[in-house]
Amino acid sequence: MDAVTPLVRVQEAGFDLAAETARLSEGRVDVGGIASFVGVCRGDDGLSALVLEHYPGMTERALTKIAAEACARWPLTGCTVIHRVGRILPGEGIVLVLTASAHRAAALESCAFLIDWLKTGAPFWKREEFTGGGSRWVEAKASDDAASARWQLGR
Amino acid sequence: MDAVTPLVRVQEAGFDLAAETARLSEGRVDVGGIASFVGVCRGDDGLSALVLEHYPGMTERALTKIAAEACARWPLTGCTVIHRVGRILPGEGIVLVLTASAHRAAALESCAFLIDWLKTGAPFWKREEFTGGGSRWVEAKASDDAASARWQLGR
Amino acid sequence: MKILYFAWVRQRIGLAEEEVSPPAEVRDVAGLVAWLATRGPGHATAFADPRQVRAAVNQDFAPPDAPVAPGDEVAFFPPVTGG
Amino acid sequence: MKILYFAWVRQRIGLAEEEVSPPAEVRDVAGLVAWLATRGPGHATAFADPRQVRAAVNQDFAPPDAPVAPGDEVAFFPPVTGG
Repeated sequence: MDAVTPLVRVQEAGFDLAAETARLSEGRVDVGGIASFVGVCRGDDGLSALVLEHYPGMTERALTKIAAEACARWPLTGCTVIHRVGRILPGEGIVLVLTASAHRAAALESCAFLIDWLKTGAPFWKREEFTGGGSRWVEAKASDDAASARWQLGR
Repeated sequence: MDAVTPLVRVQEAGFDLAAETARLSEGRVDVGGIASFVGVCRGDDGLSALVLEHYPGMTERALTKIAAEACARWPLTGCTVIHRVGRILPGEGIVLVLTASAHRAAALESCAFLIDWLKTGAPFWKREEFTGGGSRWVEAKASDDAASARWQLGR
Repeated sequence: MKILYFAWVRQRIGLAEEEVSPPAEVRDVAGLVAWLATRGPGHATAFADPRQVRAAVNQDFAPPDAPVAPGDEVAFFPPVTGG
Repeated sequence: MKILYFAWVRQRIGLAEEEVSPPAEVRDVAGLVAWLATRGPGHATAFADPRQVRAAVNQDFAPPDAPVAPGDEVAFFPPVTGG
């Protein structure tokens, strides 16, 4: 199998699930399954928008590294990670992970691996804005933060 | 949470991943993630087409039952299963599973559950046609068949 | 009793479905298989190795000892290969 | 040394980045935090509870004892919440 070069993008614009999926299967006959996960901005509790900040440079590097690791761990024929930054409205997609493989298990497992990692290892920060005005930074979930607690700067 | 009615279809036509994904999130603000799996027709080893046969009536019943079970096991906001029958060309989608939930783990796990079940519990049969002429019925994989061996009619 | 055949079971028998009236001693799926296998060379070939065949009674997967009765819809087919 | 701040660390300090020249005794991330916290009330607030802050040195996550040197790019931010 040829080495796979993952497609990694951090962008303000929305993404096109159908186009990104087609990119992983068009013109080739070795793809048996494509798994995807789209993280969507919820709008409950009066949320009017999410504003996502990232660390230009480090974020792209971190995403590229983890996508390459997924390609090394599973026999993927393609891998796409697109994470939006900036202002995102309820119902809009925040993040897209796509993995393609000859075999369904490889696609499904690597997709779950990537989205789990994105929650704990990628330098993104979410701020919630509310319809009544005001905003607050989203706090890391205890479960997610446990994975990064070893990096905390004080005891 | 309102009871979810899964969308189940068995059809000859192709499916539209983007439209089906939009259907699960449009007009609602409680969807946090949408997982999908698209099974794609491979074209290796000289395969020119897959021809899929099903058991009209039983197949739809079986799909509806398993989709309802997924909705009962996980807190889904939506669930779509579309399986094609008839003649399918390499690169075309065979099956689409989509699951939406407020939480990513529910969407990812239920999507994997449904596609695994489709391989072993849904009355579909694949015949491979080859570029050189000729065709053969696909045999169940040993791993998949183990799940159905209890139904075999002789010892 | 309505009998349906799918995939290579259908091809070997040469029929997609047939109406049959098995004798009264045919009471379960295994008995029905043994009786159907006597109806012709195609039937005999299709059921030559019953381990390769699966059944459904009234659209539910059914083991060899599942009862069958007049009015039932019984289907025979290979292990499924969808998804 | 180039220092970057993100999310509420940036907001509390009131800067997205700054160039600093810490004294020679600042040799690791923890030492840099202690020194930066003295630069003003915003800095003091941002670093009041260092357990809530994470760091990266030259774009890799870094623990408190990670060395820092002139020319490094060091970033401070809350635990990440992407995906």
